[in-house]
Amino acid sequence: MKLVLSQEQQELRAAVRGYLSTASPLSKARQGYDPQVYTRLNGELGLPGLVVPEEYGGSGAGMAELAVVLEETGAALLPGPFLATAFTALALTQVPDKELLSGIAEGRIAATIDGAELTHDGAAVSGVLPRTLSGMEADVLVVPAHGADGLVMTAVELAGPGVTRTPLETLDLTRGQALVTLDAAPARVLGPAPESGILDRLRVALAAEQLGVMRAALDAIVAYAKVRVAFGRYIGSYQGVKHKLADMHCKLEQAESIVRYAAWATDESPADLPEAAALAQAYVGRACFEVARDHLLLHGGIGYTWEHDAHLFYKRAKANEVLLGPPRIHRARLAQLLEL
Amino acid sequence: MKLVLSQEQQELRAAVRGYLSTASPLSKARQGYDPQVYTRLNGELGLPGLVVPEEYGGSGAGMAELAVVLEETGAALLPGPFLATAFTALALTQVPDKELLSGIAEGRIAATIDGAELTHDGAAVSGVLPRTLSGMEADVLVVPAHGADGLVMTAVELAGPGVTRTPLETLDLTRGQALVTLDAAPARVLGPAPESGILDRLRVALAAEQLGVMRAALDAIVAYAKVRVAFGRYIGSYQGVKHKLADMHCKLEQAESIVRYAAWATDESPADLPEAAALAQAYVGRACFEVARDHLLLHGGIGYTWEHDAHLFYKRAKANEVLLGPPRIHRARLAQLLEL
Amino acid sequence: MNLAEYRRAARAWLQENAPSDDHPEADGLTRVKEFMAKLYDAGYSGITWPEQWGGQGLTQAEERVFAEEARHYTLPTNVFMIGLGMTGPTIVDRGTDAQRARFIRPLLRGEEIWCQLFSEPGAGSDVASLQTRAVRDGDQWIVNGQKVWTSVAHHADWGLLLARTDVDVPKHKGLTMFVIDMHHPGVTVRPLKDMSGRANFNEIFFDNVPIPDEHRVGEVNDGWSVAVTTLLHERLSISAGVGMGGQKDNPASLEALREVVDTSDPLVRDELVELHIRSRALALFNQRLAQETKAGIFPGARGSAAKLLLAELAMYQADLGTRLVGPEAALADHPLARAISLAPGMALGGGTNEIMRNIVGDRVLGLPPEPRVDKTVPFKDLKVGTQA
Amino acid sequence: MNLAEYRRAARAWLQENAPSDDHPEADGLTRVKEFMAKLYDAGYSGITWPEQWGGQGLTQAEERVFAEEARHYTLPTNVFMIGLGMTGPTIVDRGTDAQRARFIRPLLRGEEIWCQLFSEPGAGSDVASLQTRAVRDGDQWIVNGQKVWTSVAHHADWGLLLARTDVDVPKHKGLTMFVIDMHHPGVTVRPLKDMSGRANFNEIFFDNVPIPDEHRVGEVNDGWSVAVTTLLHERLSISAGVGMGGQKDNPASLEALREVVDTSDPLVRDELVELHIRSRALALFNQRLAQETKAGIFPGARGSAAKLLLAELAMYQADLGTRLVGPEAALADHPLARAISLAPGMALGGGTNEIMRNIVGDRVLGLPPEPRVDKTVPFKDLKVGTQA
Repeated sequence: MKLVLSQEQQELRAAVRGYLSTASPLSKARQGYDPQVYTRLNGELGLPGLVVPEEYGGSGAGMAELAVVLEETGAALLPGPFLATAFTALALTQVPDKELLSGIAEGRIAATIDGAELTHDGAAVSGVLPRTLSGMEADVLVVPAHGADGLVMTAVELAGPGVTRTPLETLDLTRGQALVTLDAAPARVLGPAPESGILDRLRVALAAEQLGVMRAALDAIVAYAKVRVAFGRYIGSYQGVKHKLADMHCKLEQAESIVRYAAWATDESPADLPEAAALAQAYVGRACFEVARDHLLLHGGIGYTWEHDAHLFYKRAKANEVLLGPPRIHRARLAQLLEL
Repeated sequence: MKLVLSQEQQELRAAVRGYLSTASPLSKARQGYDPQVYTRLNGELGLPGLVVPEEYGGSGAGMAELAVVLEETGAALLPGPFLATAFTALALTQVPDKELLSGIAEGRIAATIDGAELTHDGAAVSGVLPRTLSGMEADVLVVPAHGADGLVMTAVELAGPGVTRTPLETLDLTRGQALVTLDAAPARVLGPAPESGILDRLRVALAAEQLGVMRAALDAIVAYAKVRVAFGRYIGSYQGVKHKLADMHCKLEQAESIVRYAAWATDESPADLPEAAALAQAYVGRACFEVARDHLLLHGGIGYTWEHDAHLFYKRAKANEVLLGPPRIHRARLAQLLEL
Repeated sequence: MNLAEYRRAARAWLQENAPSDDHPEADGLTRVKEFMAKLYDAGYSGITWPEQWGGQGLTQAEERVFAEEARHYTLPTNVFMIGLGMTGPTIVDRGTDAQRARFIRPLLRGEEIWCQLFSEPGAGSDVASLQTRAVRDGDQWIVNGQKVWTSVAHHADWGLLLARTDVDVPKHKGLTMFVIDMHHPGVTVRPLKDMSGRANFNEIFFDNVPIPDEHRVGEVNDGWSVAVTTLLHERLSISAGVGMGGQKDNPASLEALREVVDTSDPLVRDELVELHIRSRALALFNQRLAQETKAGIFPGARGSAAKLLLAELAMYQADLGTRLVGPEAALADHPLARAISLAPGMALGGGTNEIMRNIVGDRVLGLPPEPRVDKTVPFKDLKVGTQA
Repeated sequence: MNLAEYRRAARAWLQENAPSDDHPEADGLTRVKEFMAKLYDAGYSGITWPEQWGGQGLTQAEERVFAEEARHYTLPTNVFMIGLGMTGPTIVDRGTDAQRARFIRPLLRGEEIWCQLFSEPGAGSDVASLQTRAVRDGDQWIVNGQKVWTSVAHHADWGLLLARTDVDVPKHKGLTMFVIDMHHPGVTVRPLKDMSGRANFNEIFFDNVPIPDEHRVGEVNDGWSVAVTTLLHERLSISAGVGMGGQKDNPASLEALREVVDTSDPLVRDELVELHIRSRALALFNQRLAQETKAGIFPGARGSAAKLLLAELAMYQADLGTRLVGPEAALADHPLARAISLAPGMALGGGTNEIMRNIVGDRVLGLPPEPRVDKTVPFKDLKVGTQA
């Protein structure tokens, strides 16, 4: 089991962090998706192709590397379809037809994935997807559909015929969703839907982003506690604040350990993946919201203002916590896996 | 709804508190049951007869008054069969044959009650009671038994034939239990076992004792925080301690409110009793242990020693929390009553 | 008139005169000012205030009776609450007779709206570290600085302003209280959006705003003791309000959640049981405090425990609700998305949870105070606000 | 010998020599002292300690290899742990050559047992406020006072004693470190029962006990810096131990609880899931710290986070177990009754949870320190211990 970053992984982290700090500072995050940032993310850093196998033009890296990147995009609250595209790339590695992966690796295609099951008539799919992540920004949607051959994974061009998209205003101001209605939208069949493995990978990837969000939130309030004064003392010198920050740090240490473990399991120990993935969502999703919540509250009144960034973290943390379903499903899955 | 104490109830409290502070100080509590204290509790204060109707020689008071008394016996960690006798008196008010109540009111009889259902052959009962509260100290046991007439409440002389008692060492050093084996022990039938009402009353009575335990524990650590110095300051001046004590106070305020409400419901609003009783055990039982736990931890090393009283509160709180069953049963009952 | 008669009269008046629509403020201030005038003329504004200055001179008993009757209505008095609950009582307690004569009656009758100008960006929990300056200039004072978190400032005619008048003494000793004219052109009111996107507060900027010395409240450099009076009234009106508001409009209440979540799941049921337990525990505590108050036992700092618990409950409820409902709750127009955006407000308005815990620890439990470095240093040498 | 060879040799030695029974201490000290001598003679005691003073002079790599192999056994070395983990390294780091020559080899070979004498009834978290006095008397010092929380003192031959030698300077500046002869008649060792009823600790009373000046460790009044060395070694040996102990003997572990509770109840299952989540989270954190240490990244104060979490987990587990099991768990001989009686010990030994949070806040997060009143006042004017 490998829980510490390699030299290469640390360099990857530094590169992504460096890029995002100039290309997508927090002050830009609240303005929403900037396709230019996304293009350069593809061009300079080749990030969307990170987990795409080399034969399809990607870097052939593993979840361990993707986790490092998602931690940074999470910390930056990067707007746009990066997580959705990473989700889709992870799913595509699990289906026979991998052609789309090349487009993702080249940075040509932003993609998204949705778990709602549609109907498929051989050439086109129909159905309603009430909340598709980054549905307005993505070019391609990967979605399971029922047809003559059972449940298959299909790919739909979102700019194509038969597709209606309505942007949804979301709690998370930095990343949107869309209502997508498919009415006989042409769809390519990518192969039979795998019985398992896709959702577990999304759980791990999301946990990595959550780790980044909580780390950035904790960093922000720690920094503030060192400069904000009340009653003649820095607020970080009060045990009321200090002890809460220490507890938040404890959550962060454990969350990072779990994310590294889950990424390792994805790459190296598939038998451990289901437990690790459920654990990652059950622990990290909750810890991320709790840290984001307390980071906001400890800012005092200024943290309650629209102008301050605290609520962006708080809202992303809450939106992420419920993104893959009500959190109890991860706990129920653990109960099942532990054969309790 | 009445949530504040009347003048008379405050005077009752002061009388009991005054008596116990001299007759049963904490330094005596760890030495166990002192029948003399119990006798004077009967004689001077007439406490065991508090809820016994006046026609049977008692004071005919209600749960509101009994709660005031139990809070004080709880705060003093009074050893012996007082709670068991109060439990039994409450049960006896709900059965047709109330003769035993006179004995309790006169202070002649210490009694206990057990919920395990025995078998009854018309004149005697048989069965094993694995953990009877104050089973060594009580004179009479009230217990339900199955016989020809269905489930009836019976009374057994514990010093009589057919009864074997084995003292059990318990976590709670200040109040014991006994293994009681009944082998055709002569039993008087008190009438059919009521379908409901007894257990709810015991829940409320226990919550009152728990309120007293938590109040005394909080008082003890607050007093210590005002005299103990670390790093040149009273430990109560550190927010790490102060804020925890404030949270404990919040629990105490809510626990007291719930106990007053549950006592009022018992006396005045029987329709509310089941919910109030389940609420009382679900909230106060947990809050009492949490406060006792934190009071022990905040004492630092000295709280971990045998000589210090902290562990007596901690252990009583834990023993009480599970006395009427694993705490989840109170939550399950609430779910049922709320028709969730 | 005995209390029963008083109650009957109040009930009848309310039946006839209380607005039937929920949000009469929507029409602007005209209608609410008209209502306030009617309320005053009927004798129901300033019930316990001194007759001499325009009040009714009655007791808390009458006030409570009227409040109990009024609870069945939503009276459009929000915009007057700062004046009625805080600044007005301060003028009554600490103002000059001339100030009382000038300000109280128009305030009670809703003719003039008040705001309170204490908090600053660098002085939140620690109000006494404020930096807005008032400098004496003959018969008047010149004010420069910035205030924040000011409710109803955009409607206000007058503001109760706490400003620094001496930087060479410790922070509590160089403050003075004033009444400032909010219509002066040097006063700029800018709406301040909270994290939910609503503009419920304002920032106020003062650029050389003159205040005549006769609008000074209390002695020069004795403003902190006046502010303590105001904050005491604030705490009273908050704790009077705590627990009064029903849960019926709260999308995260047990009543609301049980309608939208899957109660066939035992784990969901148990979460709702926990919500019931916590809600009941606080509601009963609030009722006990109210009964004690009725019985003449003043809750004092114990009200801060209730406020702390309310803030924690609000956050817990909204958090629980979103977790139970799942992905839907993250859409902006879902009631629980709004609830989770508003939930921190309860903790941050009227004192943070940490301040509440300090109050409970110090004043209820009598614990020793934190050592203070800020009570003796001259203000100009003191660290304040945000700095490295 | 390369590491693989070292490992093979260690494994073979352990197979042959490690005691097969679990509690060889039951026979008293003879057998464990014999074992320790064998261990030393085989070269496995003091692996990284300097050869000059009786150690093996090898690296942490060999030490880790031996520890990994030894983990499969329960070696009867508990009684030597204070010496090996704390007092011995202090003598090596800060003692005179004469002290090293006199004390180290017998310590490593198990011939002499050591205890540590820092804490006092009035000086727990705040060790430096201790009151035990050592007064100079020619070539020796005379010690009077009381220590507490001392493990293995009833077996100890020597104690590392921190005592006050100057009350006219601030508390950290008037302390001196000594080695004291535990067999002197002026030393009284009294067993101290913990709340579970076990006598795991001792109180020690000193009545005019002389110490020759050559048994002073470090300079006069520089004892605090020596104590910091000892405490650093203590923290290292605690964090090395954290997470190493398996959960197999813990009656409140998931593995144990799942056998005795009703897992057909979904609420019980969910409680066990929570226990799994918390246990795994901490276990993985400990494994990550261990991997970092192997990679040369020293965990430092982050180990205090692991210690805090372990204390909280121990309490949470025992509490949960008793709640799930119910009334039976309140019988004294139930394993969970013992677990709940021992659970607070983890939080109170080696620094309270509050102290751990301070360390994490100050040293990991770099937060500003609490203002200190005790660093400048002469000790004789300082509030210490318990007083009104």
